[in-house]
Amino acid sequence: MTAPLLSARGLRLAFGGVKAADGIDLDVMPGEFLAIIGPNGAGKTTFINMTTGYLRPQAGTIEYEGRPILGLAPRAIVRRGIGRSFQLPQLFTEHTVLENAALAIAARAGIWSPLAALLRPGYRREAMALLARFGLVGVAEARANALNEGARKLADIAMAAALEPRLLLMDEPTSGVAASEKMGVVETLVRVLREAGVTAVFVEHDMEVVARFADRVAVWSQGRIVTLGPPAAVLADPAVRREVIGIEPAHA
Amino acid sequence: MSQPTDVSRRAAVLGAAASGALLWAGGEGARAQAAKPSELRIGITTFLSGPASVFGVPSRQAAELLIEQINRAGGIGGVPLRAFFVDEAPGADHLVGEYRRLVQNENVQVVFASISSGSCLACTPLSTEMRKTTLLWDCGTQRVFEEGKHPYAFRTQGYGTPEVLAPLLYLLKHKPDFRTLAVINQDYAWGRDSWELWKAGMDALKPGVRVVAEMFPRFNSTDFSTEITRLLATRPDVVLSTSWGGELVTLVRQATERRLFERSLFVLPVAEASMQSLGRTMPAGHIIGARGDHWNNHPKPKNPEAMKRFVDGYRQRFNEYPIYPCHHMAQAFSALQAAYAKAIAAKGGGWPNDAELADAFRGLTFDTPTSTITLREDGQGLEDQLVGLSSQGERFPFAVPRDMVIFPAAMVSTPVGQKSVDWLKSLKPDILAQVPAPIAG
Amino acid sequence: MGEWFTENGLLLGLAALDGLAYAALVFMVAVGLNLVFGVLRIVNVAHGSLFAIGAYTAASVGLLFAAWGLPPAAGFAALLLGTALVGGVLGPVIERGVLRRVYGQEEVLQLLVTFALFMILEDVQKLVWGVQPVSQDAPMKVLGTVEVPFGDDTIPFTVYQLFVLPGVALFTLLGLAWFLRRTLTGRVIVAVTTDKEAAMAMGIDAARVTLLTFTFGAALAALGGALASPTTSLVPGIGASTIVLSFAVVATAGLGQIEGAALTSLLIGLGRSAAVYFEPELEVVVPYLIMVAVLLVRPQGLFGVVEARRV
Amino acid sequence: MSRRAEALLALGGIAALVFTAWAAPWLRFVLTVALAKGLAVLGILLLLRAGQVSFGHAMFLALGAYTVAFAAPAVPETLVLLPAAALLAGGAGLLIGLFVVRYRDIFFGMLNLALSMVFYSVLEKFYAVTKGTDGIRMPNLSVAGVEPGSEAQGWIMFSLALGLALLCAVGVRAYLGSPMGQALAGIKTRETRLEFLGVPARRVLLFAYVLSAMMGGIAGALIAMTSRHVTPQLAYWTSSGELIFIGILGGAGSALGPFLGAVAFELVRVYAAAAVADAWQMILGGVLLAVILFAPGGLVGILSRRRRQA
Repeated sequence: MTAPLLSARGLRLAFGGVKAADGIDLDVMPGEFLAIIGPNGAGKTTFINMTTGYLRPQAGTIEYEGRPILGLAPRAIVRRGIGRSFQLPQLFTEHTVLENAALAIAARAGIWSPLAALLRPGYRREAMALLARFGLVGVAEARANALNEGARKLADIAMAAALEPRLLLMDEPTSGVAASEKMGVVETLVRVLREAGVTAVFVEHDMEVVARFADRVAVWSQGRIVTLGPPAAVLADPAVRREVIGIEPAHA
Repeated sequence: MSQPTDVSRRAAVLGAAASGALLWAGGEGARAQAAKPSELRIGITTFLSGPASVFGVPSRQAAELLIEQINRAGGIGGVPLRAFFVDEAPGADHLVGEYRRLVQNENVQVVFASISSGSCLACTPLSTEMRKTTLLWDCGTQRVFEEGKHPYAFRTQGYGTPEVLAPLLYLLKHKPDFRTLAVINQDYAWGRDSWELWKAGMDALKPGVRVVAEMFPRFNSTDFSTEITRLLATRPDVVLSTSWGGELVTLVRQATERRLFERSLFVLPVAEASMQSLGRTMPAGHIIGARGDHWNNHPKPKNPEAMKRFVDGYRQRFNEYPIYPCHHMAQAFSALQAAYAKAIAAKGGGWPNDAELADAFRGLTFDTPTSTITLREDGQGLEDQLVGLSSQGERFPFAVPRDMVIFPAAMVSTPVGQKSVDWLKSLKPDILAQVPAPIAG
Repeated sequence: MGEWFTENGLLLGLAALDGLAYAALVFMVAVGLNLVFGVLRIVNVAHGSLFAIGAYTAASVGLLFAAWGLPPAAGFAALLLGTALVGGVLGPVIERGVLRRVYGQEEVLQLLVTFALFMILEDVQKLVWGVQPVSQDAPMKVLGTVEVPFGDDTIPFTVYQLFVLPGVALFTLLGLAWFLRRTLTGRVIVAVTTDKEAAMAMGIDAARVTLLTFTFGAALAALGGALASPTTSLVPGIGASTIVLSFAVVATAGLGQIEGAALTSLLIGLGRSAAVYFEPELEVVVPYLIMVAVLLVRPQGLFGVVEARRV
Repeated sequence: MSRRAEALLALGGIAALVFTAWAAPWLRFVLTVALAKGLAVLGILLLLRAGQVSFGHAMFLALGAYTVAFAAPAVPETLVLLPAAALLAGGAGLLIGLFVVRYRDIFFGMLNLALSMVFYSVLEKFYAVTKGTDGIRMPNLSVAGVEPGSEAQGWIMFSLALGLALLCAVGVRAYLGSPMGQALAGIKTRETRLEFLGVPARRVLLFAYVLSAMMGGIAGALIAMTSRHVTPQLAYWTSSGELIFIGILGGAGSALGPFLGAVAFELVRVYAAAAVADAWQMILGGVLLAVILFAPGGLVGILSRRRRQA
């Protein structure tokens, strides 16, 4: 049996009276695609925030590759190989998409060069290749705040991917993406990540996406994981369908 | 669409060419100085903004008035005067640039430099470097002539040492039994320097006085109530303050209201300039000075006519009495007239160059309405000091001194070649015997 | 330490009385600045000029009243009239005429616009009121003094300093607190301070709120100046030294926090007067040291709220 | 602005400066001070890139100036004093920076302001050491062991200022284009993201802060050596405001902006002061207001717009 890549135990965190995490135990296995679903306010984003060091749980442990990462700063966790993308894309709005990508590459390759240009040939080439993989070459020279939501989402993920993480946490990668493009976007994304051998955890509201691309699904509710298993089984569970997905049983 | 661009471009080129030519002309002018100029240009640095403009603006008004008067009488040696004013407020680094501009671009023949001691210290070395006669027309720091030689700089009035020593001697005569003293001065050079001078003199002449509070509130403070409470609580026999301007007015108002003037004797060496603002608020019986001898009720002015003419002329025009910076400005002009007369006479009617003008100032004696002032060999002027007790009367709507003592300048000034603090430390109590008798006034 | 207190306890008491009056004046200026910053997110450098102009106007009106032969007590009406004039005229002119044009621009531009106004208004004061000290102390004189016991001695304090200044400040604090919590307009101001985008999304008329707040802030600055005018002499440059102190208060207090401004002013007032008694050379740096110390412990200011960004 | 246009503007500017300094000796002094101030503003520009306004940066300028003033009697050598001032200011920048880079926006600005006011008060209060507001007068300095005459000294200071300005402008230009410089701009728009890229934002800002402190120190040293008199006024908050003023006047978009702004500022001030000695502040304020309202890109913005239209 392989050891989990990421292992969370007993995570607890409450904001005021609201329990955003109420005893979360979760193992993420190397190479898998794990989807997180659940109603708004269930604590999905909180889990990502805790794993990436943005929030600190009040109790519990998180281990990555067998070593504790709790209490580390986000940038130290990133350096260990955990990347993340955001529900609200976090782009450098006054930079072009190309520069955003190049900055991410520079961040990985070494930012401490005060005199050589950011868009040096090596970084430019790599950034263009990265954008090509995400289908963003057309907007490479556009300023990040001029993009539509779908492109911003992709650029956001591309920046995380540029760091070459082993584990990528994605917060609603398809929200805001037009329905017509959604499947295409996700397919591109999954292909890129699979090729790179990246393990992925993603929060998702679209059950079709979950059904097609996730290896396992974790169902969140009120700060707890209520169900965990392969998509076919979980999505068929009537309780899940009623309470999480919001689909009433057949008679409705 | 191209037309406006063309026009503006041409305008820009022309403008550049024109200003280049102007600059060029300016540069040329500085190198060749005509024998007898069509006008005598004077650069005057003074405070035109900030808190010290309470001195600067009246002095500027006085200068304008004097220039009109002198020009109406035919100028100096037949040459009319023209003044170029510069604001000291932006600081010494800006002022030294302005000094260069005055000399190199405006071609002034003489510079009247500065109210602020800092400005004077910055400008005097330039006078040497650029060989330009510079009259230190108001600043008081003793450092200028005690820490360096400045062959082109002359101070046409007294300075810190006599301005502090005279009130100290007056105090020792008037209230010889005081045992405790507090000081509240502005926190800048004059406030600190004047206290150092006073302390040196006091410790030499009356050892054992206890200093119960040394306070240097921030320069430009607007409230002294805390300091006043402390003074009320410590009850010193004497309170010394060399503050001036709005701060002195505020201090006196707040202290009067809280009856501090009834508990302690105040010594205010720079009081004169604030008396008009204070009006009837100024309590009687406290020691007041004027940075010189030009009180409006001078008991025996040398030239009462001139005094009346200047004071009345100023009042008529500006609807207020002239204050000491106005008199200092007048002294500078008087010195200028005397020096040019001397230099022109020495040259047999020819117009003096910079070096000849400076020579004329050395050892020069010139008239003021109240007395005469002589410039010593180090450039320092010897101006008498008039100190008295504040009193309110019918003649003026503000306080003037009574029981006045006129201290001869030579008696209260540091001898040439000595440092003020050392000299003050060496004073012996027998100097008190030389203090002239008070004049009732 | 105990010995020190028996020796200096009485002095500390006096220092507290002085500190209170000083704190009151600091608060009057800083609270307006803080309010304006909360809503407009502009550090208004010209706030100090409004203080100065308020002071000058109040003094001028007071002198005019005196020239008309009105009784000295009319001086208080002059203070209020001066405040209303400056707040009601200059406030809207500056907000509508200048600030409105730079909303949404970079912070530094907004800051500099007010710096430019500050420079212009400095010279305007000089042109209007000249350079000689202006003072009108009728309101202080008419109330007289009270004797505060000090050991075997008594120390005279002016009623104005001991009661009027802290009283007005307290009244302003309570009034503001009531206004911000209990009235609709006040709540709108608080909402905009806390989260401008959300408030605007809820349909709040931001233009009206900014105009109102700025006018209000300007009036508070002018009132601060008017209150200070009876005890001080007005000279060019008083605005510059006032404003820099208020900056320290705003940052220490926490943005838009009126209670924070009150507490900070009190700290600064007491700290400063204690310094005057025991270590006068520290007086000037006390406010800044307090600010640095507070921000070391509470980076968001005394009463500031940590804004956790949603990601 | 394109690279070529910027280079042309720089060359044209240098030619104009040298010509003016030669044609009007009194302006050479003004221009030297302007170039020095431009250097300090260049430092402020770095922080502006990160969206941070230091409202107390004049403290580094004053620190450089006082370093020179204190050390000059012992070591009257320009080429030693300049680097010494830069290093000391850089060291102070590191210490202060470690504290202030933890803060943003108004807190960053106001902490800088507070520290500069503390420094100002120290300069003013410790009269026995600093001579208070009178300031310190500097002796003549040697350059590489030789003591030049006053005319030569003027030219040397002018050339030094010009050379250093050019050097720093080129350096800053490269720095702003580098990953570190671009990360600086990232602090302004998305500091969170920077952290999630594994980049320590505070250290990025600290680097810029130290650089800008050093440039401030050099500027102060140049001003001290040129005016030969230093006063605490250099550290007062209005001086810091003036530096930001110059930055906006010139335009924050180009490394040339600060120098363009500084020269324009000093010239406007000199001529305004000469024309209306008691209302020059109002004129400067009016100019500033006009620039912000009608040309927020500053002089550089105006120039590049011109070029695009032409």
